[in-house]
Amino acid sequence: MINVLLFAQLKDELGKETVSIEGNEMSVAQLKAKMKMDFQLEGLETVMTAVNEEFADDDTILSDGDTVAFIPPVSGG
Amino acid sequence: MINVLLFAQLKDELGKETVSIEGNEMSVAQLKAKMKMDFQLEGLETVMTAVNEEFADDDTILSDGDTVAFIPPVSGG
Amino acid sequence: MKERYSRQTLFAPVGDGGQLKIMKKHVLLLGAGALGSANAEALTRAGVGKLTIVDRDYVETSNLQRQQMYTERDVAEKLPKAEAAKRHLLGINHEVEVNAIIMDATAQNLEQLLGDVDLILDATDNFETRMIINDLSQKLHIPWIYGACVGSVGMTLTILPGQTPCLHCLLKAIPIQGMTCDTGGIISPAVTMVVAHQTAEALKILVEDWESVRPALVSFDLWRNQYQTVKLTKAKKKDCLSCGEQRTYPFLTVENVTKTAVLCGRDTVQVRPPKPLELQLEKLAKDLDGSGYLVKFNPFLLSCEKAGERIVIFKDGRALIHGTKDMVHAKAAYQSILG
Amino acid sequence: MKERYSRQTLFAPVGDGGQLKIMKKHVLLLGAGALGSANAEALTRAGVGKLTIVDRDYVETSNLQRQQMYTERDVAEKLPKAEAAKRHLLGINHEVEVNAIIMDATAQNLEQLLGDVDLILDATDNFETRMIINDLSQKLHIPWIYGACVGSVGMTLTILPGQTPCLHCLLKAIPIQGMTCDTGGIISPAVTMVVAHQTAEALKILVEDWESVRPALVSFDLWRNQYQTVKLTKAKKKDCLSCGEQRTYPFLTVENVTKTAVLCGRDTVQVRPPKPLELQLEKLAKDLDGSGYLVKFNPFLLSCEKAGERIVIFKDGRALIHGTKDMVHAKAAYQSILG
Repeated sequence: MINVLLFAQLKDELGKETVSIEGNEMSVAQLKAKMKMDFQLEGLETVMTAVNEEFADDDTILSDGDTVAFIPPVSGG
Repeated sequence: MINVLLFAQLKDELGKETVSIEGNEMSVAQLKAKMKMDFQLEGLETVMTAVNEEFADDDTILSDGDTVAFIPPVSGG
Repeated sequence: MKERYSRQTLFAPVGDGGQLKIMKKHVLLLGAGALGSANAEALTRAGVGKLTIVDRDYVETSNLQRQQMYTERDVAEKLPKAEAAKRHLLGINHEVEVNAIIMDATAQNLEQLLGDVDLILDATDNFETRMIINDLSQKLHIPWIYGACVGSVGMTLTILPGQTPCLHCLLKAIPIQGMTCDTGGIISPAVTMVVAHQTAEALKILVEDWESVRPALVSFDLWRNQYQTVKLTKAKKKDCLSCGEQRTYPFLTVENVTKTAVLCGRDTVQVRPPKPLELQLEKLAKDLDGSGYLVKFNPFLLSCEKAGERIVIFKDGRALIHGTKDMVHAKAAYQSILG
Repeated sequence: MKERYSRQTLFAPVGDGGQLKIMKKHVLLLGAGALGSANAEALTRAGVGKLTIVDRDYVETSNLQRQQMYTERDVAEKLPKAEAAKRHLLGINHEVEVNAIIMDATAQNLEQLLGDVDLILDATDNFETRMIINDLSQKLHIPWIYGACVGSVGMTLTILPGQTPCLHCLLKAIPIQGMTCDTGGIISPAVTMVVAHQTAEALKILVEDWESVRPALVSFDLWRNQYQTVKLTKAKKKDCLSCGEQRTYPFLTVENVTKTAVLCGRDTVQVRPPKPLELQLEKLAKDLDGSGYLVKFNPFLLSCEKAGERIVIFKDGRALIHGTKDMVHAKAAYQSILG
């Protein structure tokens, strides 16, 4: 199971902060596609991704037990 | 093993942020006494204690794998 | 809704309805130092209906490094902080009713101010006053937000009477000999970070979004890059004397108060803690020495001197503040060393 | 060391030596809005040697809810923010040399200001300008501190050229259609929290305590009680065009800049993004509608109106800002909607 953590407005879109996804050996890009499909989450193309609190690319491969956080970049000031 | 996390000035007193302590079935009070003895840490009597990010008393019993954080209360303002 | 608050009402959890609530609420802010001045500015900009500021101190040069709003002119005029804050706030938002009260807060005089108060914001610098706030909060059923900082470190907690644990549940006794800003120093971001949390929690309470109130103690160190939240699910004590079933509000009684008295015929004030302490004079000497005090000590007492002011502290916590007859100043000097 | 900075020098990682360093450093602050005004106040109180503030905007009523220092009088006088900030800062600490520059920052005019600058503080409100800062930071070897906030959310990161990854390593392209303060609103604690982190990082850099600089991106949400740090151990890209081996500093070239032009004979400015976008007009319409704009759209374009100003945005990102001939204002209006 992959533990997915949703930040900021993504948390509201999903209605909760965390969700568990079946998906050993999935890439971050595949996980994003799945999250978009399953939960109609918008804007995942531009979010920053952390895997186990370490910055990760779209092609990072996920393993069972990983925690993935999706963090929308912020531009205001 | 108990994973001990030292906050603020305690981190400087110990010279590092974390330390692992042998001590299954130890109480928080016993852990404090051991930390005082082994590392000459001062002021542990009045620190706040968190076990696995949950507030804990001196008589809380620790289990293998627990993370204990010692947080000195702050009074300035 | 007004143009002034347009960016705040755009934020959905506030909205127009939340803004109307904020504009009807009364907040009592205890302290107008570092935490106090910044909290006062934030709430005034947010448009709180009424803000009562209580402080015993006046603006000094060494405050300017971290205390928002205050200027060199306030220092030159030796303005009381509550009054200086009020003047600046009026220029920022004339719609907010600001009530500046220059006094040394005690259980008795504070209780009289709390009649229609919706929230108490803690910006004090000592646990004795916080324990008074904590007892009054429970007695009068008013939420309060603990905030404190020293060095690069800070801590904050929201206390909702009847719901969350109270500060007395977490601290069996008042911690003594903690670092204070006068012994450990302070950098402004530690202040700002506490205020960010306090203001966010205050807004949640003012708009009555109770579900969003943070159910945890926050502790951070901005220099050492630490941030920790501690959940308090099991921290509420049934036998707590402040919020438990057999509550006595111990900190509202006269016995639990630091006493001050001008020594007859001398330019000296004696300060006595509520209960005798057991100070570690050697450790205290080390801290004070590192803070620019001239320190001497023996097993029975410690004498320290800075900027012409001499303080003698006995092992049981009793102290003599020399060179003053002002009891409020003496108590403040005492608490600036012992927290 | 001076009484003014006594609590800051008492903090051991600063000390007298650190304070002397702070007092010799030059910080360039880009932006004097919410993040900018608070950063300016913090650094001025801390006693930085020289502070250059660059901003293109003036003080408006809707700023007062979250932008420190500014008063109702600044609004009445329609003071440019950089100038208003400078006036307040002078009253706070006359020892700091404050340099107020009223201009729309571009790669070209910014580079000219960076000669003796030790640190760039980001207080802008759009990624285009941040990418320019990022490239200049790499080219001239000057550290910078990214900071941004919207709603109750914020983010910050310290970038040390030659050492940490840069912003371009983390963002392959400039994110579009993010929330801005004009569409998502903002509460002041989100600002304050970012500033707390930025000021702490700035002080570490100014006292040259490089080991304490935070090696992680910080992201938080004060309303939803979230705080996350993301380590960047593996984020530095060898082929990054801004900090990699074959660097070209792409954001310093004219092609990568938003273009503005006054339409001949009309009270309208055309704004064109560096590269054609693919906007989701329906989503944008929803965001703007929730933000008090009067919105109409079809598959090709969106028209929105607020406070008498009408903006038409085409699907490829090109926009017409009606009712103005001011190119700087038009670009600001554009970026306030699209980030």
